[in-house]
Amino acid sequence: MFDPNDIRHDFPILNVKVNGKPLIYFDNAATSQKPKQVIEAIENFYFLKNANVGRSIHTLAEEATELYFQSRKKVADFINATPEEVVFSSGTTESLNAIANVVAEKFLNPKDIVVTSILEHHSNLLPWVKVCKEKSCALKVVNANKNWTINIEKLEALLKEGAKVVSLTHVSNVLGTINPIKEVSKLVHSYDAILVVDAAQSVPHMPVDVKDLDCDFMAFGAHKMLGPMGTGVLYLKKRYADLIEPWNLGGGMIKSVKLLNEVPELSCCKVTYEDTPIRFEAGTPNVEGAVGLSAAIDYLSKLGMNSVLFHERQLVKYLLENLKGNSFEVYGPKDENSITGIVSFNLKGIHAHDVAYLLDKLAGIAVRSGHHCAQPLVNILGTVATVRASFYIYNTIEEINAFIEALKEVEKMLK
Amino acid sequence: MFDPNDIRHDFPILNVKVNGKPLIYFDNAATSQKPKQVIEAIENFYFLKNANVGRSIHTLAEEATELYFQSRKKVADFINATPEEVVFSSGTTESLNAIANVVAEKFLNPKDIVVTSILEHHSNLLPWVKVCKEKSCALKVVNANKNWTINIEKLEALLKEGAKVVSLTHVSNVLGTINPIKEVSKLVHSYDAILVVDAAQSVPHMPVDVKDLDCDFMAFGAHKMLGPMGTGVLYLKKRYADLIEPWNLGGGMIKSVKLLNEVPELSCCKVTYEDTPIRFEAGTPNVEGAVGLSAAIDYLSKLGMNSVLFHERQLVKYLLENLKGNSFEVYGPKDENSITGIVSFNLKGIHAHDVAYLLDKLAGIAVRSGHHCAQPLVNILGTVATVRASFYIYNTIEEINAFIEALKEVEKMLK
Amino acid sequence: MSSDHIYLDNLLDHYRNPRNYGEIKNPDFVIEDANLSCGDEVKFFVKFDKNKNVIEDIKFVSRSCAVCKASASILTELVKGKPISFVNSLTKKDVLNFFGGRIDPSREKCALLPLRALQSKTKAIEEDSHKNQKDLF
Amino acid sequence: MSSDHIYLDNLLDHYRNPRNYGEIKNPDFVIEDANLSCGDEVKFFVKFDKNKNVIEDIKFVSRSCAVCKASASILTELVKGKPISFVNSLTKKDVLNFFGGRIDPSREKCALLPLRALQSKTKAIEEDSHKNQKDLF
Ligand SMILES: Cc1ncc(COP(=O)(O)O)c(C=O)c1O
Ligand SMILES: Cc1ncc(COP(=O)(O)O)c(C=O)c1O
Repeated sequence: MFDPNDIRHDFPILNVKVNGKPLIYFDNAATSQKPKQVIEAIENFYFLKNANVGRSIHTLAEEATELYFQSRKKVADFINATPEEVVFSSGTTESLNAIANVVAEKFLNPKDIVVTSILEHHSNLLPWVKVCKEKSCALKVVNANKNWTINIEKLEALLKEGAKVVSLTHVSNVLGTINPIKEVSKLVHSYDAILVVDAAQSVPHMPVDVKDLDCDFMAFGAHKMLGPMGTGVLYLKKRYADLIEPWNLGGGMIKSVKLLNEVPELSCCKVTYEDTPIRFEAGTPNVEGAVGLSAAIDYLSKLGMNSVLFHERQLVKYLLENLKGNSFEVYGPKDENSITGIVSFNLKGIHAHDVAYLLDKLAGIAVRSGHHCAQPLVNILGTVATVRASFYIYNTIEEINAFIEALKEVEKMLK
Repeated sequence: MFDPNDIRHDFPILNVKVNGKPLIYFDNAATSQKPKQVIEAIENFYFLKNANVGRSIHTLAEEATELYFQSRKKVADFINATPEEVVFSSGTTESLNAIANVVAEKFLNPKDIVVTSILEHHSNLLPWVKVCKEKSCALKVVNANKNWTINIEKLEALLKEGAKVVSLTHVSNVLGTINPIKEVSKLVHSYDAILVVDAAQSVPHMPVDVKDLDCDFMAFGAHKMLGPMGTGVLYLKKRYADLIEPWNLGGGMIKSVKLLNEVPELSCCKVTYEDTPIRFEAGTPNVEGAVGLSAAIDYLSKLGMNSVLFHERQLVKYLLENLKGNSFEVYGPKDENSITGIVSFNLKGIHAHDVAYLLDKLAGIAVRSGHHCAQPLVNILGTVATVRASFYIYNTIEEINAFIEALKEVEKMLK
Repeated sequence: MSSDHIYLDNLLDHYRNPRNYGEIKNPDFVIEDANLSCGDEVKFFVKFDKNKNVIEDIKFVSRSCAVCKASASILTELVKGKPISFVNSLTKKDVLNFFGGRIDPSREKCALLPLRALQSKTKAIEEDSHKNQKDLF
Repeated sequence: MSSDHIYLDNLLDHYRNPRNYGEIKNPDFVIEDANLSCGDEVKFFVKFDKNKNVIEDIKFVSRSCAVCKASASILTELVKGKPISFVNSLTKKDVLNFFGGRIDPSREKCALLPLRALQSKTKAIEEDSHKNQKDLF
């Protein structure tokens, strides 16, 4: 285990004063803060090795290419994949859109059933709405069970009906609940369906092993796990990597383009693609982002992902104990061991926006209020908005004490 | 005018030694180097204001949102657009793929003609190959005229035939030649067709004014203009912004998502999008990238884009004078005033890769060799690979002198 | 406590004791609007004197944050008994003045929702009446 | 001049004076291959003794960089008169040894093209002969 106080100095933003108070950052599910090590890695890349990767034959380009490859290897090792299975993208949302598009193109026919759940972030709901509409498929949204994870019986019923694709979040970004992906993947595969996992909220907070989970596609992003914005990962099982056509086309991902005649017509070109994963990364890749993500993984690996999860759960446990009063409505399970570091609640009778606003103004505390891009779920919780406190490695019990004090002050003001 | 020696200290990488020699970086058309100011802007963002933009109600989020908005405004001003017309993307290639997809979806029908040119980078060719195949349209590749810009007569002939969309590079990344976009846009619009411009090689090197050019869509990226990797721009004329459906879906770009029934079927959701340009930016945007691009624009604006172009042309002029010997085959126009800072050539009888390799090993000079992701053009030039030297603001006449000496050495070795 | 925020005493008073809160039986019109993205909802009930073009009575209910509720409350006080033209002359700036002249960008939407809702109706009425006048000539 | 590069004298010699350069009339087979992305092309002409499974004669032409050409030249010297099994036993490492044991990653493709091309045929031959042998039993 680690002591958050030993690592806080790596995060310069924690010294910032917000409205006269030291920043307390509890909005980690939206985006995490960055340690010096990550920014230094980016700076070192730009000031020592910056070049476009791939084709250029000069020292900088070879160094940049090597760095980019090492970063891919680091990401692959982190989730127990192979480098060919790791495609860099601009973020979770882009990964999920790409997955929905290619899965639909390759595997969906009219009337097919696609399954997702009420627990999804809009980024794992709307792309499926779009492709199901385009392909005339039926999108079914499975409810949660009483523990706020996916209702397995309902899922199985849909698989029995012939569902072809299941796309599911690993961890709910509103409630922190953890779907039993391993169990789900066994079930989904026993019906020969495809499993897509939105790991935006799991990979940053707990050990994730794609071989063990046995999912077919997975998406996550760097910016919620100490890494830079604008970088994400699309994991695809080797078997699918070989089946699927590139979704973006352009420089870097092709071996050869030849025009077939001088004023060519339809399918004018003979195009040969590079091997996977390069074929899925059209255009100049974001080497900076890959290098930054790699440094972030180094940082997290040193702490250990089990310790990261343990630390977050200690904070959640402490907070839940303090939210037991009559004033609070806490959503989701009240047991820290079934969630990651996310707690959604409301001060009864007070709008979440007012709480978030005043926490910031009175105490420099950053939380998120609203539907957290998971409006269907928040509506099912019976509200339009919750206050969400989400923790990460640098948060402390002392910060939670300040948070609880500030909540009392807010309540006094607005009741 | 500026003296490059006054700004070189802003670029720490220029102090790096490559194979024992001070780096001479002539691979700017692939990617540019970054000044300290850009990295500092990124660092300041992460260490003082990092948060997710948009919905969160806390001070950091408001500051990040404000920074993001200011960056959009800065980009818009730089190309004389309005902020609603500026969509951030992950790069030129992503912008061009998105444009091809939405233009095809909205405006193309089977048998329609799409026009592009032999001068294109693969990133402005292959996306059109793909959508034309999907939509059963005909893609016509117009040749260049003797000045290596688009052959206007052939273009007009295709417009007369009813071509619906013309997608054209502003500046050739192999030859540096500048297409007369203003003239082209008048012509294209007189036939009620749509004009898409690939400005990846123009915006970094010369003044670009979208109102004056009057193009309908435009794409460019940050990393070739002092900015970070992983950030690009998709300009779309207001009129089209209102017509076009979002191509990526997810968090941040919607106002509301409501499920219509409990186990919903096809088109299960009522979705309301945000206004443009937010609706076109699904997921957490790359605020870092926008902030970095903004700092890059500040840097370039201080120099003045006319001065940037003037400086590059002085270098080109000097180089061309020195490539006049019998040993060289220089491609494209020999007049610096019709190109930007790009020169493609070969040492006769020697493969471009050998030249690039030895320039680097013997003299620490980084150039690009190959087809530069514009294989059809390079083939038409009568070769499989060229050596490309491409300049930017920090390059000097002294560096070109060293380059010419090194070329002589390479020739001696390999002849 | 820092006072660099918008929950001034005036606002808190209107939030805790909203004026004109509730429904009107047989209103001349009802206006509903919402900020979809944050879930603020406001509903106005209006008694309208067609001849004088005056808002005779107005009440509201809301399911919203304090800023939106207070803004609606202050607005009802301001427009009751006033002609449509006055309602339509109100601007963003007038609303911001309820909150001491400025408001955090993230809360602007909440504050402006009531005025936007009300004017969506009153501007339509004013336009219609202009049209009708034109029709006379 | 730094000597930390692959253009050693040996390589330069093979580049300037490639051995076995040219065509063979009536070859038993011709092998063509290319690195599409860099435009290197190599073409082998082979006289093949079926009974002995030996490469009797081999020549090549190339349109390629120095690394690829030298690699092909060295390769032809190495395999001429040798049995197929020897050709197939050659590895990436053997090729790198032509260049002093290591090569920059960006040039690896160029160096390996000739061996890859040649083995694409010789491995097929060896497999076929194994199959035929199996068929005998
Ligand atoms: C003319 C042109 N278009 C498009 C691109 C693609 O840009 P990127 O690789 O940054 O997506 C480039 C550069 O690589 C280019 O030179
Ligand atoms: C569960 C989940 N999925 C997807 C996303 C989308 O990630 P991004 O906005 O980084 O694309 C998020 C975070 O916003 C999330 O929490």
